[in-house]
Amino acid sequence: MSDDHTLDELVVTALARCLDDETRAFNGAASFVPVVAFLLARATHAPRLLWAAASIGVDARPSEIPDSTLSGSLWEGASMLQSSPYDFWGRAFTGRLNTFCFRGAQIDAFGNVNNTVIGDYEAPRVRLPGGGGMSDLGGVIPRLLLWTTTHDRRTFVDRLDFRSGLGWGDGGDHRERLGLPGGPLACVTDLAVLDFHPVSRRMRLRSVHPGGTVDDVVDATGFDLVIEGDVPETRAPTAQEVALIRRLDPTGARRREFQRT
Amino acid sequence: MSDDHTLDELVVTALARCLDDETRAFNGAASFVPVVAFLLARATHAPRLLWAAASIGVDARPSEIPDSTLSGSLWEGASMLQSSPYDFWGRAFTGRLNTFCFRGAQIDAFGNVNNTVIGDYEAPRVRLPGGGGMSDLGGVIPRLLLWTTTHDRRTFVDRLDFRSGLGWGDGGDHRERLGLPGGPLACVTDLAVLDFHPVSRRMRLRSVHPGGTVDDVVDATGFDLVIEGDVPETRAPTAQEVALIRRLDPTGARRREFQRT
Amino acid sequence: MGVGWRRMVPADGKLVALADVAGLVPDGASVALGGFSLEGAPMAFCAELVRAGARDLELVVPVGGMNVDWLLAAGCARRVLTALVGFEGFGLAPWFRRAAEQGLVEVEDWSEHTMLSALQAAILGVPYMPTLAGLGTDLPARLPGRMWELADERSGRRFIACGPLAPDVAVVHVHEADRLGNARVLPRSVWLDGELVKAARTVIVTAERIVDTEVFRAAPERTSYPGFAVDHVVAAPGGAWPTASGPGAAPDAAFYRDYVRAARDPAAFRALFAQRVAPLPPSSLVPA
Amino acid sequence: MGVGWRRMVPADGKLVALADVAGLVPDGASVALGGFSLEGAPMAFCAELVRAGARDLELVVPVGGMNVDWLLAAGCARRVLTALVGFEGFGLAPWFRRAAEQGLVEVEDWSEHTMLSALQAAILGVPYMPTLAGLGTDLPARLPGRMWELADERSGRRFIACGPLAPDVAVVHVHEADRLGNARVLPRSVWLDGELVKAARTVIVTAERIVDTEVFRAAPERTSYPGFAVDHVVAAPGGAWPTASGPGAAPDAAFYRDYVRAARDPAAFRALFAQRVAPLPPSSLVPA
Repeated sequence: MSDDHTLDELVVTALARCLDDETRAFNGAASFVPVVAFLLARATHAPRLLWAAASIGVDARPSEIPDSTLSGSLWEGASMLQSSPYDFWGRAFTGRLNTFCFRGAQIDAFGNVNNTVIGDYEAPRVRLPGGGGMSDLGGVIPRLLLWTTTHDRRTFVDRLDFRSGLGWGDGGDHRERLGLPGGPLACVTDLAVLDFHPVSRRMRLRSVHPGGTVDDVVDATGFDLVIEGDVPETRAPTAQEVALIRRLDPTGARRREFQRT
Repeated sequence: MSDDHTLDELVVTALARCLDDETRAFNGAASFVPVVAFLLARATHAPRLLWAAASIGVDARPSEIPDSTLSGSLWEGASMLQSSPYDFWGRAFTGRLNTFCFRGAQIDAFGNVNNTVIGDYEAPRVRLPGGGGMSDLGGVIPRLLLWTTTHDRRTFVDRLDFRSGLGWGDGGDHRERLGLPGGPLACVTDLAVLDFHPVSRRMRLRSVHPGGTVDDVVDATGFDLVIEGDVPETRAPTAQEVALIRRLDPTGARRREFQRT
Repeated sequence: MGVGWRRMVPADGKLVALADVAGLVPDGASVALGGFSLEGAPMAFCAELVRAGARDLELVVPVGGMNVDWLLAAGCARRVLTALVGFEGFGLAPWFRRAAEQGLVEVEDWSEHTMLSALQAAILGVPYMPTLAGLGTDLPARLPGRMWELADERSGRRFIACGPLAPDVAVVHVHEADRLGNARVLPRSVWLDGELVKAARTVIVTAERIVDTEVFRAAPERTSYPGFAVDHVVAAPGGAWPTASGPGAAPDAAFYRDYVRAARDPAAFRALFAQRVAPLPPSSLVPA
Repeated sequence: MGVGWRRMVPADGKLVALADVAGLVPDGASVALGGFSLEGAPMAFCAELVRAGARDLELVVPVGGMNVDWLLAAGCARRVLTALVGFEGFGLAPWFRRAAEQGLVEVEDWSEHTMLSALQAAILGVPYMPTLAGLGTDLPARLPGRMWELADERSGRRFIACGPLAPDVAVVHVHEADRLGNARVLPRSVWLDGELVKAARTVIVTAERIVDTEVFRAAPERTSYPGFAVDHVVAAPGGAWPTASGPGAAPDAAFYRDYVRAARDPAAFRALFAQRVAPLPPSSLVPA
């Protein structure tokens, strides 16, 4: 275990561990942490991982991450520009593209997210950019991974001000009743790694990052978490993983996500 | 008037006269006569006519007509390859592409057509290729032009064995009731030029080709035509038109349509 | 370029020998065949299905021709879903015509846009896709399970609802492919091949040439199908013959004429077919 | 090549001077703007709308950013239909945020696929287009007239029906165009620009370069929009600034940062905007 890793490197590594050789992922806007996680996984335990940069640059090999994760410069080295919306959406809905990472400004106990408004919809305290692709993909992508770098009670709320993207809905078998596949599999944050209870679909604590405690996580979460027995510590990134992250993301674009916007 | 024109040149010229500067046309399979008509019109009275070869080669300038009017070699000189079906169909349904010529193996009094079966559908006497694009476009293209080189009672029937493509439907305002735009404007054959009565939408005789009589046309038509007063003679192609046709279609592909298949 | 990647993909990747492709198509499967009338059809693949004596296939061929006729001549298919099967200037497709006239194959008469809409319904996972295509024609009445007329309660406007059409297998012919499944048709893939590829569960690409992945990375905007969307790649130089190998090329006109002429005499046809394609199997519709 | 054609097209064809474009957009019109977050937006066109003091526009911007923010800062729009408006790594779009928070603009929260489906419904002339997108979210409830939940009687399967969305005008930025309206984005047009172009009644293209038609005939497979689908062509070199001029280029990061910082102080913002874009009109939301 390397000691000299930063929090962003820990979060990237934890997210990368949710990926594997069968991952066929794409990214949306403001997705610096997920993009670095895809690159790390592909360079380590998941060499056959497929990533379409900005949903367009298939199997890209960027030498660095630009200002926008929707930018064409992220497509460097791609083997295809999937430029028709019918190709991208077609492959997302059929599950040929099966993995999407999404950061919710608000996340509730069942992994539903809000990126639209904070406060009253008609007169919001904060007007956010909007659900974007999450409003489409939440209900359709088999392997949905949520993440945030601000694990606090403003982010993890009991009631969303607006449901931009569907997670497990009202919990239980709500998604099945809607006739929708899959659902959120995990939620990686700056404090912990969580998943969703297989029956209630309520968020469950899986590990706490080094230096933190279960109580820290409970205090930072605005709803009751499922906690089953002892909660292990999140494995820190290895020296090799840290070195790779710094080579894959030489300009440290991943750290953008850790400043307060 | 040039005397030394052939029947195919007369039919091509008559069809070309149904086109104008606002024509934005495309062609389907086995459409040798319409393609030559588009080229002739564009070289004479309709220089701004737009033609998409095989619906794909936009504004093509082929030096000759190949074996198939769906062939890529027809796209020679095109300014765009409209290769996505969403681009072609999108522009047909919105009317940006507004003109389509279609040859029916059977045509009824209201311009509905059959290119599917002759005889009983379950056990057809003759199984034909199928409606192809006509089954889609009959109901949608504002400027539909029908044509045939076999004006006889086998082609012009009172009842179709199968309605592959919609003309004026049951006549009158049937199309409006279906909420569909436009409808067939004319029908050019080896005997005559016909259109459709503006109220009843029944086929109406407009002119008879040189050497033919109204009775010839009536005898060759399996349903009652609307005939209003004296029927003029179809204007024969000019020497310039004949010369242009022979330059535009040097291999005489247009004559394919005049052999019995 | 980024850090070199250890690509632990099996050496031959998705490559399959042409002689082995028939094994990818179980009898009774729904098989979508690419191509556009006289152009770009996966004919070498069809010849392998004939050679292997495939049976009871449901063919999904938006604008078909020789691909359908070979498989019907060989008795490989029980049903054909199509908007058109013909040889254009060379005349009607003889065995499609005879099989349909003798009730030896079920023909589902679709239109191009109703088929595109049905493929879209399958791709997007919705119960139907609306279109104006087919409205007022006899198509929907003949295909009750496939498409039906609906009216929108709000506006009263009528349309044809096309139910989902998801072929088990789609086979398309391309100019170049690599062992990861990247593939391209030059200058561009046309018509509905791309929709068949997205709607089918298993996707097979037959290619004029197998090239290195770097060929695709050099011009990614020219790639037609990404590797992750393709399951099997088959080297098949001349694999579109006798249809044109792609946009701009020409079909083998002489063969089309010989084929149509020979089809008038079973013995002559059997000889031509055995010599130029493959021996007709016992299931063949062509009289012995 | 075929016989030479007498092309009786007015000499300047569809060319319109940048200074005259605002006249193409009547007040109150529904205007679709191309671009994709920080890339390829028709910013020079937006600046002209600001300069001309356009009013009451309904903006249709699938993935927006600076294009929406300029028009809201200048008080040109009464409504924005979008899936997302933001500056990504540079933060929130300041005037989009303030206008929405102060109720000075109506924001319709769509998603990308519901908007694509609504554009398709308009293009195909059908009363709605089904999608699974938005099912189980709060989007449909907030946009009752635009999209609604339905279930298919036959299968009981539920979906969101998206009603037709047909903008009056669509404006997209391209690299090259000719006076006939042919246009292309290199290496390829991306995202929903193509759908906005097909769904809108009037199509305007702003181009980095005006080239001769032969440039398109030399590589027809690279053309993004055919001439017959475009109504007006505007020479606008640098017309995407400050968004990236197209795939692979970079946005003007310094300007984005200056813009966001200046937006905290009305006087500073008015000065920056007047200097780099256009003087803010009386209708501006920015306090005097």
